[in-house]
Amino acid sequence: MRIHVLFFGSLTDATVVPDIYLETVADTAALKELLIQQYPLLRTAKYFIAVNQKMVQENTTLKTGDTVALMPPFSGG
Amino acid sequence: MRIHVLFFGSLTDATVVPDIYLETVADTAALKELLIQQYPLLRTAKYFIAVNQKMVQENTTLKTGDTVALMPPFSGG
Amino acid sequence: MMKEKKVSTIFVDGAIPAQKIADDIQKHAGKRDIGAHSIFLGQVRADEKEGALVTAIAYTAYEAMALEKMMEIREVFFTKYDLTCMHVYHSLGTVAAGEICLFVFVSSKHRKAAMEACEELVEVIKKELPIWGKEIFNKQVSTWKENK
Amino acid sequence: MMKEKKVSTIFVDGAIPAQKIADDIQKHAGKRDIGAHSIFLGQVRADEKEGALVTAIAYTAYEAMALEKMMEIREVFFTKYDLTCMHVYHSLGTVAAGEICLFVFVSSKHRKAAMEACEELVEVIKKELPIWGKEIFNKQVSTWKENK
Repeated sequence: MRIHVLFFGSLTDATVVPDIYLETVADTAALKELLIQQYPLLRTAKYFIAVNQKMVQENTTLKTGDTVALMPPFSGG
Repeated sequence: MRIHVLFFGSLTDATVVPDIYLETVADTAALKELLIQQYPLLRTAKYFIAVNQKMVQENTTLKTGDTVALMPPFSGG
Repeated sequence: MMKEKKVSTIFVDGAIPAQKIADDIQKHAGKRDIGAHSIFLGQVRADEKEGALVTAIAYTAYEAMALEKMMEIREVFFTKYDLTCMHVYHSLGTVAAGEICLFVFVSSKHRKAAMEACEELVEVIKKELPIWGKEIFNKQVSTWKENK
Repeated sequence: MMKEKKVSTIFVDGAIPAQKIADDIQKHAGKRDIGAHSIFLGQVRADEKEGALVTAIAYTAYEAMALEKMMEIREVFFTKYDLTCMHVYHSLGTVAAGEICLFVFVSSKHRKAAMEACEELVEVIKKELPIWGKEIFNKQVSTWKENK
Protein backbone atom coordinates (compact mmCIF):
# COMPACT_ATOMS: atom_id res chain seq x y z
CA MET A 1 0.00 0.00 0.00
CA ARG A 2 1.26 3.36 -1.01
CA ILE A 3 -0.44 6.74 -0.57
CA HIS A 4 0.79 10.05 -2.02
CA VAL A 5 0.21 12.96 0.36
CA LEU A 6 0.42 16.55 -0.89
CA PHE A 7 0.77 19.69 1.27
CA PHE A 8 -0.29 23.10 0.03
CA GLY A 9 -0.12 26.75 1.00
CA SER A 10 0.75 27.56 4.60
CA LEU A 11 0.89 23.84 5.50
CA THR A 12 4.30 23.61 3.87
CA ASP A 13 5.53 25.94 6.65
CA ALA A 14 4.84 22.97 8.99
CA THR A 15 5.93 20.13 6.72
CA VAL A 16 8.77 21.83 4.84
CA VAL A 17 8.42 19.22 2.08
CA PRO A 18 5.63 19.59 -0.53
CA ASP A 19 4.69 15.89 -0.51
CA ILE A 20 5.44 12.47 1.02
CA TYR A 21 4.63 8.83 0.30
CA LEU A 22 3.14 6.68 3.08
CA GLU A 23 2.68 2.93 3.47
CA THR A 24 -0.21 1.36 5.37
CA VAL A 25 -2.75 3.96 6.33
CA ALA A 26 -6.37 2.86 6.62
CA ASP A 27 -8.29 6.07 6.19
CA THR A 28 -8.07 9.87 6.28
CA ALA A 29 -8.62 9.98 10.07
CA ALA A 30 -5.63 7.69 10.63
CA LEU A 31 -3.64 9.72 8.12
CA LYS A 32 -4.31 12.94 10.07
CA GLU A 33 -3.09 11.36 13.31
CA LEU A 34 0.01 9.99 11.61
CA LEU A 35 0.84 13.37 10.09
CA ILE A 36 0.47 15.19 13.43
CA GLN A 37 3.06 12.82 14.93
CA GLN A 38 5.41 13.55 12.05
CA TYR A 39 4.67 17.31 11.82
CA PRO A 40 3.43 18.59 15.23
CA LEU A 41 2.63 22.05 13.81
CA LEU A 42 -0.17 20.48 11.74
CA ARG A 43 -2.18 19.90 14.95
CA THR A 44 -3.50 23.47 14.99
CA ALA A 45 -3.60 23.94 11.23
CA LYS A 46 -6.95 24.49 9.46
CA TYR A 47 -7.26 22.50 6.25
CA PHE A 48 -9.54 20.63 3.88
CA ILE A 49 -8.80 17.16 2.52
CA ALA A 50 -9.17 16.02 -1.07
CA VAL A 51 -8.81 12.38 -2.10
CA ASN A 52 -7.95 12.00 -5.78
CA GLN A 53 -8.88 15.66 -6.34
CA LYS A 54 -12.34 15.36 -4.78
CA MET A 55 -13.07 17.13 -1.51
CA VAL A 56 -14.05 14.78 1.32
CA GLN A 57 -15.80 15.91 4.50
CA GLU A 58 -16.18 12.54 6.27
CA ASN A 59 -13.51 9.99 7.19
CA THR A 60 -12.64 8.19 3.95
CA THR A 61 -11.04 4.78 3.37
CA LEU A 62 -7.76 4.94 1.45
CA LYS A 63 -6.37 2.44 -1.04
CA THR A 64 -3.09 1.97 -2.86
CA GLY A 65 -2.45 4.65 -5.43
CA ASP A 66 -4.66 7.28 -3.80
CA THR A 67 -3.50 10.89 -3.72
CA VAL A 68 -4.50 12.83 -0.63
CA ALA A 69 -4.16 16.60 -0.60
CA LEU A 70 -4.15 18.74 2.55
CA MET A 71 -5.31 22.21 1.61
CA PRO A 72 -5.63 25.30 3.81
CA PRO A 73 -8.37 27.84 2.90
CA PHE A 74 -7.93 29.03 -0.67
CA SER A 75 -6.56 32.49 -1.40
CA GLY A 76 -6.40 32.77 -5.16
CA GLY A 77 -7.48 35.81 -7.13
CA MET B 1 -34.91 86.93 -30.36
CA ARG B 2 -33.03 83.97 -31.73
CA ILE B 3 -33.31 80.31 -30.68
CA HIS B 4 -31.05 77.51 -31.87
CA VAL B 5 -32.97 74.25 -32.38
CA LEU B 6 -31.11 70.94 -32.70
CA PHE B 7 -32.53 67.67 -34.07
CA PHE B 8 -31.02 64.31 -33.16
CA GLY B 9 -31.27 60.65 -34.08
CA SER B 10 -34.34 59.53 -36.03
CA LEU B 11 -35.80 63.09 -35.92
CA THR B 12 -33.39 64.09 -38.68
CA ASP B 13 -35.31 61.69 -40.94
CA ALA B 14 -38.22 64.16 -40.55
CA THR B 15 -36.27 67.43 -40.57
CA VAL B 16 -33.45 66.48 -42.95
CA VAL B 17 -31.38 69.35 -41.49
CA PRO B 18 -29.55 68.84 -38.15
CA ASP B 19 -30.45 72.28 -36.78
CA ILE B 20 -32.30 75.53 -37.49
CA TYR B 21 -32.46 79.04 -36.02
CA LEU B 22 -35.85 80.54 -35.12
CA GLU B 23 -36.99 84.09 -34.30
CA THR B 24 -39.84 84.85 -31.88
CA VAL B 25 -40.96 81.75 -30.10
CA ALA B 26 -42.35 82.15 -26.58
CA ASP B 27 -41.89 78.74 -25.06
CA THR B 28 -41.27 75.05 -25.80
CA ALA B 29 -45.00 74.36 -26.38
CA ALA B 30 -45.14 77.07 -29.06
CA LEU B 31 -41.90 75.72 -30.50
CA LYS B 32 -43.35 72.22 -30.86
CA GLU B 33 -46.40 73.57 -32.74
CA LEU B 34 -44.21 75.65 -35.02
CA LEU B 35 -41.97 72.69 -35.81
CA ILE B 36 -44.92 70.42 -36.65
CA GLN B 37 -46.08 73.00 -39.23
CA GLN B 38 -42.63 73.07 -40.73
CA TYR B 39 -41.93 69.30 -40.46
CA PRO B 40 -45.28 67.38 -40.43
CA LEU B 41 -43.53 64.06 -39.73
CA LEU B 42 -42.59 65.38 -36.27
CA ARG B 43 -46.24 65.17 -35.18
CA THR B 44 -46.00 61.46 -34.42
CA ALA B 45 -42.37 61.46 -33.32
CA LYS B 46 -41.49 60.55 -29.71
CA TYR B 47 -38.86 62.87 -28.24
CA PHE B 48 -37.52 64.61 -25.14
CA ILE B 49 -36.64 68.31 -25.01
CA ALA B 50 -33.52 69.81 -23.47
CA VAL B 51 -33.07 73.56 -23.05
CA ASN B 52 -29.43 74.54 -22.76
CA GLN B 53 -28.50 70.89 -22.19
CA LYS B 54 -30.95 70.38 -19.32
CA MET B 55 -33.92 68.10 -19.80
CA VAL B 56 -37.28 69.87 -19.36
CA GLN B 57 -40.57 68.05 -18.74
CA GLU B 58 -42.92 71.05 -18.45
CA ASN B 59 -43.53 73.87 -20.92
CA THR B 60 -40.54 76.20 -20.60
CA THR B 61 -40.16 79.88 -21.51
CA LEU B 62 -37.47 80.54 -24.09
CA LYS B 63 -35.17 83.56 -24.35
CA THR B 64 -32.67 84.82 -26.90
CA GLY B 65 -29.59 82.64 -27.12
CA ASP B 66 -31.26 79.47 -25.83
CA THR B 67 -30.42 76.15 -27.44
CA VAL B 68 -33.28 73.69 -27.63
CA ALA B 69 -32.56 70.05 -28.45
CA LEU B 70 -35.19 67.56 -29.65
CA MET B 71 -33.99 64.09 -28.72
CA PRO B 72 -35.61 60.72 -29.45
CA PRO B 73 -35.04 57.88 -26.94
CA PHE B 74 -31.31 57.26 -26.49
CA SER B 75 -29.66 54.22 -28.02
CA GLY B 76 -26.00 54.45 -27.15
CA GLY B 77 -23.86 51.55 -26.00
CA MET C 1 -7.12 58.57 -1.42
CA MET C 2 -6.47 60.50 -4.62
CA LYS C 3 -9.48 60.41 -6.89
CA GLU C 4 -9.10 61.16 -10.55
CA LYS C 5 -11.82 63.58 -11.57
CA LYS C 6 -10.52 65.47 -14.57
CA VAL C 7 -12.98 65.84 -17.43
CA SER C 8 -12.16 64.89 -20.98
CA THR C 9 -14.02 63.67 -24.02
CA ILE C 10 -15.51 60.21 -23.97
CA PHE C 11 -15.90 60.04 -27.73
CA VAL C 12 -13.73 57.99 -30.05
CA ASP C 13 -13.90 58.27 -33.83
CA GLY C 14 -15.08 54.88 -35.13
CA ALA C 15 -14.47 51.52 -33.44
CA ILE C 16 -12.49 51.29 -30.18
CA PRO C 17 -9.30 49.30 -30.86
CA ALA C 18 -8.28 46.46 -28.49
CA GLN C 19 -4.91 48.18 -28.24
CA LYS C 20 -6.51 51.21 -26.57
CA ILE C 21 -7.91 48.91 -23.90
CA ALA C 22 -4.48 47.33 -23.33
CA ASP C 23 -2.86 50.77 -23.13
CA ASP C 24 -5.40 51.93 -20.55
CA ILE C 25 -4.87 48.82 -18.43
CA GLN C 26 -1.10 49.29 -18.69
CA LYS C 27 -1.43 52.90 -17.46
CA HIS C 28 -2.88 51.57 -14.20
CA ALA C 29 -0.11 49.02 -13.64
CA GLY C 30 1.78 51.40 -11.40
CA LYS C 31 -1.18 52.18 -9.13
CA ARG C 32 -0.53 50.07 -6.09
CA ASP C 33 -3.76 50.81 -4.24
CA ILE C 34 -5.86 49.23 -7.01
CA GLY C 35 -6.97 45.66 -6.35
CA ALA C 36 -9.63 45.23 -9.01
CA HIS C 37 -10.48 46.45 -12.50
CA SER C 38 -13.92 45.83 -13.94
CA ILE C 39 -14.23 46.34 -17.69
CA PHE C 40 -17.27 46.26 -19.92
CA LEU C 41 -17.03 46.22 -23.70
CA GLY C 42 -20.02 46.67 -25.97
CA GLN C 43 -19.59 45.03 -29.37
CA VAL C 44 -21.80 45.53 -32.44
CA ARG C 45 -23.78 42.37 -33.18
CA ALA C 46 -24.67 41.23 -36.70
CA ASP C 47 -28.36 40.85 -35.79
CA GLU C 48 -30.81 39.64 -38.38
CA LYS C 49 -34.02 41.62 -38.82
CA GLU C 50 -36.61 40.63 -41.40
CA GLY C 51 -34.05 38.84 -43.51
CA ALA C 52 -31.49 41.66 -43.47
CA LEU C 53 -28.23 41.53 -41.50
CA VAL C 54 -26.80 44.42 -39.43
CA THR C 55 -23.40 45.21 -40.90
CA ALA C 56 -22.66 48.31 -38.79
CA ILE C 57 -24.09 50.91 -36.43
CA ALA C 58 -23.62 54.62 -37.13
CA TYR C 59 -23.45 56.58 -33.85
CA THR C 60 -24.26 60.25 -33.36
CA ALA C 61 -24.50 62.22 -30.10
CA TYR C 62 -25.37 65.56 -28.57
CA GLU C 63 -21.73 65.77 -27.59
CA ALA C 64 -21.74 68.84 -25.34
CA MET C 65 -24.70 67.56 -23.32
CA ALA C 66 -23.27 64.03 -23.13
CA LEU C 67 -19.99 65.34 -21.70
CA GLU C 68 -21.79 67.50 -19.13
CA LYS C 69 -24.00 64.55 -18.16
CA MET C 70 -20.91 62.33 -17.90
CA MET C 71 -19.38 64.82 -15.43
CA GLU C 72 -22.48 64.59 -13.25
CA ILE C 73 -22.42 60.79 -13.45
CA ARG C 74 -18.75 60.76 -12.37
CA GLU C 75 -19.56 62.86 -9.31
CA VAL C 76 -22.40 60.54 -8.34
CA PHE C 77 -20.33 57.40 -8.80
CA PHE C 78 -17.28 58.64 -6.90
CA THR C 79 -19.61 59.55 -4.03
CA LYS C 80 -21.55 56.31 -4.11
CA TYR C 81 -18.65 53.87 -4.64
CA ASP C 82 -15.09 53.71 -3.31
CA LEU C 83 -13.43 54.03 -6.72
CA THR C 84 -9.89 54.81 -7.75
CA CYS C 85 -10.55 55.53 -11.43
CA MET C 86 -13.43 55.52 -13.88
CA HIS C 87 -13.13 55.80 -17.66
CA VAL C 88 -15.81 55.71 -20.34
CA TYR C 89 -15.30 55.71 -24.11
CA HIS C 90 -18.03 55.59 -26.74
CA SER C 91 -17.71 55.46 -30.50
CA LEU C 92 -19.05 58.10 -32.86
CA GLY C 93 -19.48 57.40 -36.56
CA THR C 94 -19.60 53.96 -38.10
CA VAL C 95 -18.70 50.81 -36.16
CA ALA C 96 -18.83 47.53 -38.10
CA ALA C 97 -20.38 44.34 -36.71
CA GLY C 98 -17.82 42.56 -34.52
CA GLU C 99 -16.12 45.83 -33.49
CA ILE C 100 -16.22 47.54 -30.09
CA CYS C 101 -18.37 50.66 -29.59
CA LEU C 102 -18.34 51.07 -25.78
CA PHE C 103 -15.48 50.73 -23.29
CA VAL C 104 -16.22 51.18 -19.57
CA PHE C 105 -13.29 50.82 -17.16
CA VAL C 106 -13.73 51.06 -13.39
CA SER C 107 -10.98 50.48 -10.82
CA SER C 108 -11.15 50.13 -7.05
CA LYS C 109 -9.30 48.79 -4.08
CA HIS C 110 -11.81 45.93 -3.79
CA ARG C 111 -13.64 43.84 -6.36
CA LYS C 112 -17.18 44.42 -5.11
CA ALA C 113 -17.08 48.18 -5.64
CA ALA C 114 -15.44 47.83 -9.06
CA MET C 115 -17.94 45.27 -10.34
CA GLU C 116 -21.07 46.90 -8.92
CA ALA C 117 -20.07 50.36 -10.15
CA CYS C 118 -19.22 49.03 -13.62
CA GLU C 119 -22.55 47.26 -13.95
CA GLU C 120 -24.54 50.30 -12.83
CA LEU C 121 -22.45 52.61 -14.99
CA VAL C 122 -23.23 50.64 -18.16
CA GLU C 123 -26.97 50.96 -17.42
CA VAL C 124 -26.67 54.69 -16.70
CA ILE C 125 -24.70 55.30 -19.91
CA LYS C 126 -27.37 53.58 -21.99
CA LYS C 127 -30.20 55.37 -20.22
CA GLU C 128 -28.83 58.88 -19.71
CA LEU C 129 -26.29 59.77 -22.38
CA PRO C 130 -27.77 61.47 -25.49
CA ILE C 131 -26.29 59.06 -28.03
CA TRP C 132 -28.10 57.44 -30.93
CA GLY C 133 -27.25 54.40 -32.99
CA LYS C 134 -28.56 53.78 -36.49
CA GLU C 135 -28.37 50.18 -37.64
CA ILE C 136 -27.01 49.76 -41.15
CA PHE C 137 -28.16 46.64 -42.97
CA ASN C 138 -26.74 44.69 -45.87
CA LYS C 139 -29.90 45.34 -47.91
CA GLN C 140 -29.99 49.11 -48.31
CA VAL C 141 -32.23 49.82 -45.32
CA SER C 142 -31.41 51.20 -41.89
CA THR C 143 -33.34 51.69 -38.65
CA TRP C 144 -32.75 53.67 -35.47
CA LYS C 145 -31.89 51.61 -32.40
CA GLU C 146 -33.85 52.03 -29.19
CA ASN C 147 -32.53 51.07 -25.75
CA LYS C 148 -34.74 48.83 -23.61
CA MET D 1 -25.14 28.62 -31.03
CA MET D 2 -21.58 27.29 -30.97
CA LYS D 3 -20.25 27.15 -27.43
CA GLU D 4 -16.55 26.99 -26.83
CA LYS D 5 -15.88 24.28 -24.27
CA LYS D 6 -12.36 23.08 -24.91
CA VAL D 7 -10.22 22.68 -21.80
CA SER D 8 -6.82 24.22 -21.44
CA THR D 9 -4.65 25.49 -18.64
CA ILE D 10 -5.69 28.58 -16.77
CA PHE D 11 -2.25 29.19 -15.32
CA VAL D 12 0.15 31.86 -16.44
CA ASP D 13 3.75 32.06 -15.25
CA GLY D 14 4.08 35.34 -13.31
CA ALA D 15 2.03 38.50 -13.93
CA ILE D 16 -0.58 38.63 -16.70
CA PRO D 17 0.54 41.22 -19.27
CA ALA D 18 -1.94 43.86 -20.54
CA GLN D 19 -1.00 42.75 -24.05
CA LYS D 20 -2.46 39.29 -23.41
CA ILE D 21 -5.77 40.94 -22.53
CA ALA D 22 -5.69 42.99 -25.74
CA ASP D 23 -4.85 39.90 -27.79
CA ASP D 24 -7.76 37.97 -26.27
CA ILE D 25 -10.18 40.84 -26.96
CA GLN D 26 -8.89 41.06 -30.53
CA LYS D 27 -9.50 37.32 -31.04
CA HIS D 28 -13.21 37.93 -30.41
CA ALA D 29 -13.47 40.83 -32.86
CA GLY D 30 -14.70 38.57 -35.63
CA LYS D 31 -17.46 36.97 -33.54
CA ARG D 32 -20.56 38.74 -34.76
CA ASP D 33 -23.03 37.20 -32.32
CA ILE D 34 -21.22 38.76 -29.31
CA GLY D 35 -22.76 41.96 -27.98
CA ALA D 36 -20.99 42.26 -24.64
CA HIS D 37 -17.69 41.39 -23.01
CA SER D 38 -17.32 41.58 -19.24
CA ILE D 39 -13.76 41.52 -17.95
CA PHE D 40 -12.45 41.35 -14.40
CA LEU D 41 -8.80 41.93 -13.56
CA GLY D 42 -7.32 41.27 -10.13
CA GLN D 43 -4.28 43.40 -9.36
CA VAL D 44 -1.86 42.93 -6.46
CA ARG D 45 -2.22 45.77 -3.95
CA ALA D 46 0.69 47.19 -1.97
CA ASP D 47 -1.22 46.78 1.32
CA GLU D 48 0.41 47.87 4.55
CA LYS D 49 0.34 45.42 7.46
CA GLU D 50 1.95 46.26 10.77
CA GLY D 51 4.30 48.74 9.20
CA ALA D 52 5.43 46.44 6.38
CA LEU D 53 4.38 46.89 2.75
CA VAL D 54 3.29 44.07 0.43
CA THR D 55 5.72 44.09 -2.50
CA ALA D 56 4.44 40.91 -4.20
CA ILE D 57 2.29 37.82 -3.86
CA ALA D 58 3.71 34.37 -4.60
CA TYR D 59 0.99 32.06 -5.94
CA THR D 60 0.95 28.26 -5.80
CA ALA D 61 -1.85 25.88 -6.77
CA TYR D 62 -2.95 22.26 -6.81
CA GLU D 63 -2.89 22.55 -10.57
CA ALA D 64 -4.49 19.26 -11.60
CA MET D 65 -7.39 19.73 -9.19
CA ALA D 66 -7.84 23.39 -10.14
CA LEU D 67 -8.11 22.50 -13.84
CA GLU D 68 -10.62 19.72 -13.13
CA LYS D 69 -12.65 22.09 -10.94
CA MET D 70 -12.50 24.75 -13.64
CA MET D 71 -13.99 22.27 -16.14
CA GLU D 72 -16.91 21.67 -13.77
CA ILE D 73 -17.37 25.42 -13.28
CA ARG D 74 -17.44 25.95 -17.07
CA GLU D 75 -20.18 23.35 -17.45
CA VAL D 76 -22.26 24.97 -14.73
CA PHE D 77 -21.83 28.47 -16.15
CA PHE D 78 -22.63 27.54 -19.74
CA THR D 79 -25.80 25.85 -18.48
CA LYS D 80 -26.80 28.71 -16.18
CA TYR D 81 -25.97 31.66 -18.45
CA ASP D 82 -26.33 32.27 -22.19
CA LEU D 83 -22.60 32.70 -22.85
CA THR D 84 -20.59 32.71 -26.03
CA CYS D 85 -17.13 32.37 -24.43
CA MET D 86 -15.54 32.19 -21.01
CA HIS D 87 -11.82 32.47 -20.25
CA VAL D 88 -9.99 32.44 -16.93
CA TYR D 89 -6.29 33.03 -16.34
CA HIS D 90 -4.52 33.03 -12.98
CA SER D 91 -0.88 33.71 -12.20
CA LEU D 92 1.45 31.19 -10.61
CA GLY D 93 4.73 32.30 -9.05
CA THR D 94 5.57 35.85 -8.05
CA VAL D 95 3.41 38.82 -9.05
CA ALA D 96 4.64 42.25 -7.95
CA ALA D 97 2.35 44.90 -6.44
CA GLY D 98 0.64 46.80 -9.25
CA GLU D 99 0.68 43.78 -11.58
CA ILE D 100 -2.29 41.64 -12.70
CA CYS D 101 -2.77 38.16 -11.20
CA LEU D 102 -6.30 37.26 -12.37
CA PHE D 103 -8.00 37.75 -15.75
CA VAL D 104 -11.63 36.70 -16.17
CA PHE D 105 -13.22 37.23 -19.58
CA VAL D 106 -16.88 36.44 -20.27
CA SER D 107 -18.70 37.14 -23.54
CA SER D 108 -22.37 36.95 -24.38
CA LYS D 109 -24.95 38.17 -26.83
CA HIS D 110 -26.40 40.49 -24.16
CA ARG D 111 -24.80 42.56 -21.42
CA LYS D 112 -26.81 41.19 -18.47
CA ALA D 113 -25.61 37.61 -18.92
CA ALA D 114 -22.00 38.71 -19.46
CA MET D 115 -21.88 40.92 -16.37
CA GLU D 116 -23.75 38.59 -14.02
CA ALA D 117 -21.71 35.56 -15.09
CA CYS D 118 -18.44 37.48 -14.72
CA GLU D 119 -19.30 38.65 -11.23
CA GLU D 120 -20.35 35.19 -10.06
CA LEU D 121 -17.35 33.59 -11.74
CA VAL D 122 -14.90 35.79 -9.83
CA GLU D 123 -16.51 34.72 -6.54
CA VAL D 124 -16.46 31.05 -7.52
CA ILE D 125 -12.79 31.22 -8.55
CA LYS D 126 -11.82 32.71 -5.19
CA LYS D 127 -13.91 30.23 -3.25
CA GLU D 128 -13.43 26.98 -5.15
CA LEU D 129 -10.07 26.91 -6.93
CA PRO D 130 -7.21 25.42 -4.87
CA ILE D 131 -4.84 28.35 -5.24
CA TRP D 132 -2.83 30.02 -2.49
CA GLY D 133 -1.18 33.41 -2.30
CA LYS D 134 1.68 34.24 0.03
CA GLU D 135 2.19 37.94 0.63
CA ILE D 136 5.80 39.04 0.39
CA PHE D 137 6.69 42.13 2.42
CA ASN D 138 9.48 44.66 2.13
CA LYS D 139 10.70 43.72 5.63
CA GLN D 140 11.72 40.07 5.28
CA VAL D 141 8.45 38.62 6.50
CA SER D 142 5.63 36.95 4.59
CA THR D 143 2.12 35.72 5.44
CA TRP D 144 -0.39 33.49 3.71
CA LYS D 145 -3.44 35.25 2.30
CA GLU D 146 -6.94 34.06 3.17
CA ASN D 147 -10.03 34.76 1.05
CA LYS D 148 -13.01 36.30 2.83
